[in-house]
Amino acid sequence: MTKKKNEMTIDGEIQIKYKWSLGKAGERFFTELRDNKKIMGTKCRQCGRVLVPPRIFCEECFVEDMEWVEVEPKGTLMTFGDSYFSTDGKRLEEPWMLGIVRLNGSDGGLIHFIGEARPEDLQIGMPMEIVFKDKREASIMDILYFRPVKD
Amino acid sequence: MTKKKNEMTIDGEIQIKYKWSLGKAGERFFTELRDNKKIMGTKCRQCGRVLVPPRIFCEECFVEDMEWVEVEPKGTLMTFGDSYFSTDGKRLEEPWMLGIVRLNGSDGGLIHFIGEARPEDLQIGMPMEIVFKDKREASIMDILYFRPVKD
Amino acid sequence: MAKRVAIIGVGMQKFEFRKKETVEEMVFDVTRNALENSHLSKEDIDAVVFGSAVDAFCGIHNSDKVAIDASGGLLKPTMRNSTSGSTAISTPILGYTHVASGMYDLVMVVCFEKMSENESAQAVFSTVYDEAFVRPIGLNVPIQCGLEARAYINRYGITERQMAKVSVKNRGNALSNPYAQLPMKLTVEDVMKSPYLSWPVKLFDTSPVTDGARAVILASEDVARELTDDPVWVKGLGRGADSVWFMGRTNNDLGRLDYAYMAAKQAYDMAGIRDPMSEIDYAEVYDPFTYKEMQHCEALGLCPEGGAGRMIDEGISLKGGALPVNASGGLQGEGNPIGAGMSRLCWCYFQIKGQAGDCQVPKDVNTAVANGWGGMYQYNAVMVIGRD
Amino acid sequence: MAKRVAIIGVGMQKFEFRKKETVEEMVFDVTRNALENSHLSKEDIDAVVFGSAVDAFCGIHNSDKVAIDASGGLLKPTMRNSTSGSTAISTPILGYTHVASGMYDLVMVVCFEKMSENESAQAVFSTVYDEAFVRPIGLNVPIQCGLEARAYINRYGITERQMAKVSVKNRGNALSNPYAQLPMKLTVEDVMKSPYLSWPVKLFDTSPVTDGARAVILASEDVARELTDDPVWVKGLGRGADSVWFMGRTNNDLGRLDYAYMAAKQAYDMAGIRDPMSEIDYAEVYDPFTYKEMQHCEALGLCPEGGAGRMIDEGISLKGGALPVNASGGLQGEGNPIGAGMSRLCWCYFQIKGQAGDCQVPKDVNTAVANGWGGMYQYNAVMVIGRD
Ligand SMILES: [Zn+2]
Ligand SMILES: [Zn+2]
Repeated sequence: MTKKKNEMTIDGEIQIKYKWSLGKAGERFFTELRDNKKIMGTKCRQCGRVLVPPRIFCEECFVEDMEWVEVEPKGTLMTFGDSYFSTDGKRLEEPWMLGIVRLNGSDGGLIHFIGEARPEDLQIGMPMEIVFKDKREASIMDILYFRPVKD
Repeated sequence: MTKKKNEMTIDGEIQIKYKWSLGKAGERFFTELRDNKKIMGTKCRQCGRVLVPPRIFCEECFVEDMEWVEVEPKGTLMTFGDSYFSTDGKRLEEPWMLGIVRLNGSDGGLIHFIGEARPEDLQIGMPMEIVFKDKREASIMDILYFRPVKD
Repeated sequence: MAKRVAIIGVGMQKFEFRKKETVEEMVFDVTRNALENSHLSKEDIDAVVFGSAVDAFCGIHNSDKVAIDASGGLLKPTMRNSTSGSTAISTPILGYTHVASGMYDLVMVVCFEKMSENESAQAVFSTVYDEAFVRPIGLNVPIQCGLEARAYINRYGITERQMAKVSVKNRGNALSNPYAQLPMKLTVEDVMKSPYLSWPVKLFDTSPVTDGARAVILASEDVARELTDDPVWVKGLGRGADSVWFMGRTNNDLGRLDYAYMAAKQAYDMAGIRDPMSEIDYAEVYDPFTYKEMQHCEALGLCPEGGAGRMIDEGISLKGGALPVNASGGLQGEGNPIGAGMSRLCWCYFQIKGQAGDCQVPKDVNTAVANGWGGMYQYNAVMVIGRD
Repeated sequence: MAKRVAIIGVGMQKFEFRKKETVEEMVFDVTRNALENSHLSKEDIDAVVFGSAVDAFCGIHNSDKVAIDASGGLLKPTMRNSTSGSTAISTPILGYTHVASGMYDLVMVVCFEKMSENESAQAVFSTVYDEAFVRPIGLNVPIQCGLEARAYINRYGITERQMAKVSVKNRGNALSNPYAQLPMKLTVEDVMKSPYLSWPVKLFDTSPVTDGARAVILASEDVARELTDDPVWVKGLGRGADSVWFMGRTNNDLGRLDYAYMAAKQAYDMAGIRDPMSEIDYAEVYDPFTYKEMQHCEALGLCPEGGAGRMIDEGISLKGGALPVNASGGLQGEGNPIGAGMSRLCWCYFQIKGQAGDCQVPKDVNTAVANGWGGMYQYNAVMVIGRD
């Protein structure tokens, strides 16, 4: 959009660098992801729910009585989105896709890219699986993307 | 300060560029500063107070019944501060000084650098004057600094 | 039982893409307007509450501090609320608690957002995402809404044409709103042909980037009765907050806004409303995207759950319909300065008072509802106002 | 007349420079602690209010949204307040308005700040300055305080040694506080020899960068009486906001905090306190810098205006003095996680209840006062609590 003429402005920027703590639960999750290609959740010993992303407490029972459990790198596509614009606003030739996948063996899920598929190949409720990156660095980007499970 | 060992972090930054509007009052103030080396205030036609920095309304009378008036580039030192650290944390040889000066002919003032003086030359209540920059660009930096008025 | 609180005036200004005024100047504009409309002076105001959703938009963090002088709050008690987009209605709720507490008789509620000072709204929005699980994948607002919209229309069988009709209605309604940024005479085909941002959300399903402010003056029951013979009461209010971990919520479905149903239930229970479809005369519903108006109409009980498509198909929410929604144009037609979405409440007030000008609906309005939505598909705030 | 509101429990955790926990984990820690101390479960909580001063510290904007699950606020009404440093006390005031409005019987107040996620506190602070008149000159926190401290000590004849004694007192008091970040046994000479940040403010006149959270549970009168035989009531509260244009204020003197005197007067009027020096038994005073404790003692009427130097010289504010101030260590000794400075209120509660452990003062405490300060020399919020 164009700016009105004759408006005087001060140009500047805000720039702040961060080192965000992963926290107690995040450290374990991302370490297992990096070292063992495992998706870990925390299971509440009181209600049995398995949280992904993991937390050190159960928000329903409000206790810190959790054990770590491995969940499947597979699950159900809850919803997905596509866009022909990159996050920085560039027009894309191929659609950029994100999906939310509920992981088997858990009551939670993750959001990530979808790969090896076109939007028309996807539908809510279909099985998906995680493709891991070969070189992993303890980040959510250690997951390459979700893809439809191949029969 | 040192970071604890073994803490895992995500490194990132927030970076946002801005074009801040000077606003109705600011446009006039900074234009006069740039073009005419004048410090302008707005005078409330109801209570007679002269606001610097100027505003389009009087916050006491709560009306937009203001006229522009020129105020003196001189005034009284209300307080001052010195620091041997730059804003980005570097140790300085010479002290960096800021002062708040109440400008003559106004009920307001400005904050800016103090130059041509050492901390020991300064005291609250002394007369100060503005030194303008030669090349001005409609910014508060069109003022070089305040200095003590030379007799 | 809580004390009664009335709205006795509102302050308006035009919503625009890039206002030349500073935040302080914008706030003065609406505060003065609200005082004039209420025949009050700033000395009458006991306390001020501010609402602004995201300081990174205007790049002045703790932006409440620049608004004090201009709000009539100088050397008075002030507070600043921020609950993302739901700030639009949670801020008048904050004002309500100030008055209902018995401490203040007249409270100025000022909401403002200067969204266009920054060079990239996306850079601003990225500051709100969880840094470990979400931010790295580069989630942005269009695809964030695409994810939700797809879940919603998949669950309830809503169509893109039904969404488009909401856009046509709201932008068309805005033609009668002198404060509107984006009034447009559109057809359903125009909307359907507009480019996809993220399926099913198209350009004309969205709301613009907006600068603007709104003010609302709240009064205690005694003072309201002194000031007016026709007070508009706050009758009900509610709020709900869901988990930031939207990928692992208990209800397993982004398409169903549990937190919004909850907020509506609180508000209706407080107002003694059992059947909103018959008891609510008018609604201003938070509509940053067409499907959000539809979801919120359902959550507010203005139509059956999943029935928002039929509601627009049957013309119920049109200006001349049985239950008009966003006759002001809503966020899509009037503009979407997040926190200043309190405009939704202002228009409910105007409709009840018969002061909505060309936006006035052709029916009696005694009871109206407004809501706000925000966060990671997270917050809803609801307020019901009306005559006795 | 407002309904009565009681504090029925608080939640604590250790303040530290760089906590390993996320904001969510920090908030869970203090919420659970508050529930345990109050013998309540999260189901008992009707609403939650959050306070956090500056989102840019933790780099998660609208940080309230990550704290919901951990606060017991999931699918409940929540709100988020932010009035710079005065958030520390304006947030429990927000909680008070929630309860006093009659809408909620039990409200969880959670304040948190994770200040050390960023790599430069100065970069964060620069986001709060006016962009046209102030930000370009590179104002920073040390010199900002130097400007104010010089005006203050010039006006009232305060000395650097008197300031130093406040540092010795507070860091020394923190030795008894298990939650403290910076307990130190110092001498006045140690403080005087510490490097100047900006005359007259030296390193040991300041408070550290801190991560931490606090929780306070507020209850309506009826519920409080069910829960405890010894309720601690909110007796008075006040707030004042001055102009952001600190260089042009009406009172012409940064050294005199009109807005703080005003906030104190409101709180004392409400509490029926006419002579705070004799009626206040204990105070926790906002002390990010030594001279701020002194200014606030004066504004709160704990000593005559200009008398804070004599107050510390005469030992009145020492732990064993006639009117002890910050026996917890204050922000200087306990740590200064801006909004979580609500700890000041927590320690007033502990002193009244006789639960302050090694920090307990050797006198009866029935009435105590706490305050918070923030913005561009701008905000003060005051709360008086006590027994009947
Ligand atoms: Zn559980
Ligand atoms: Zn005037």
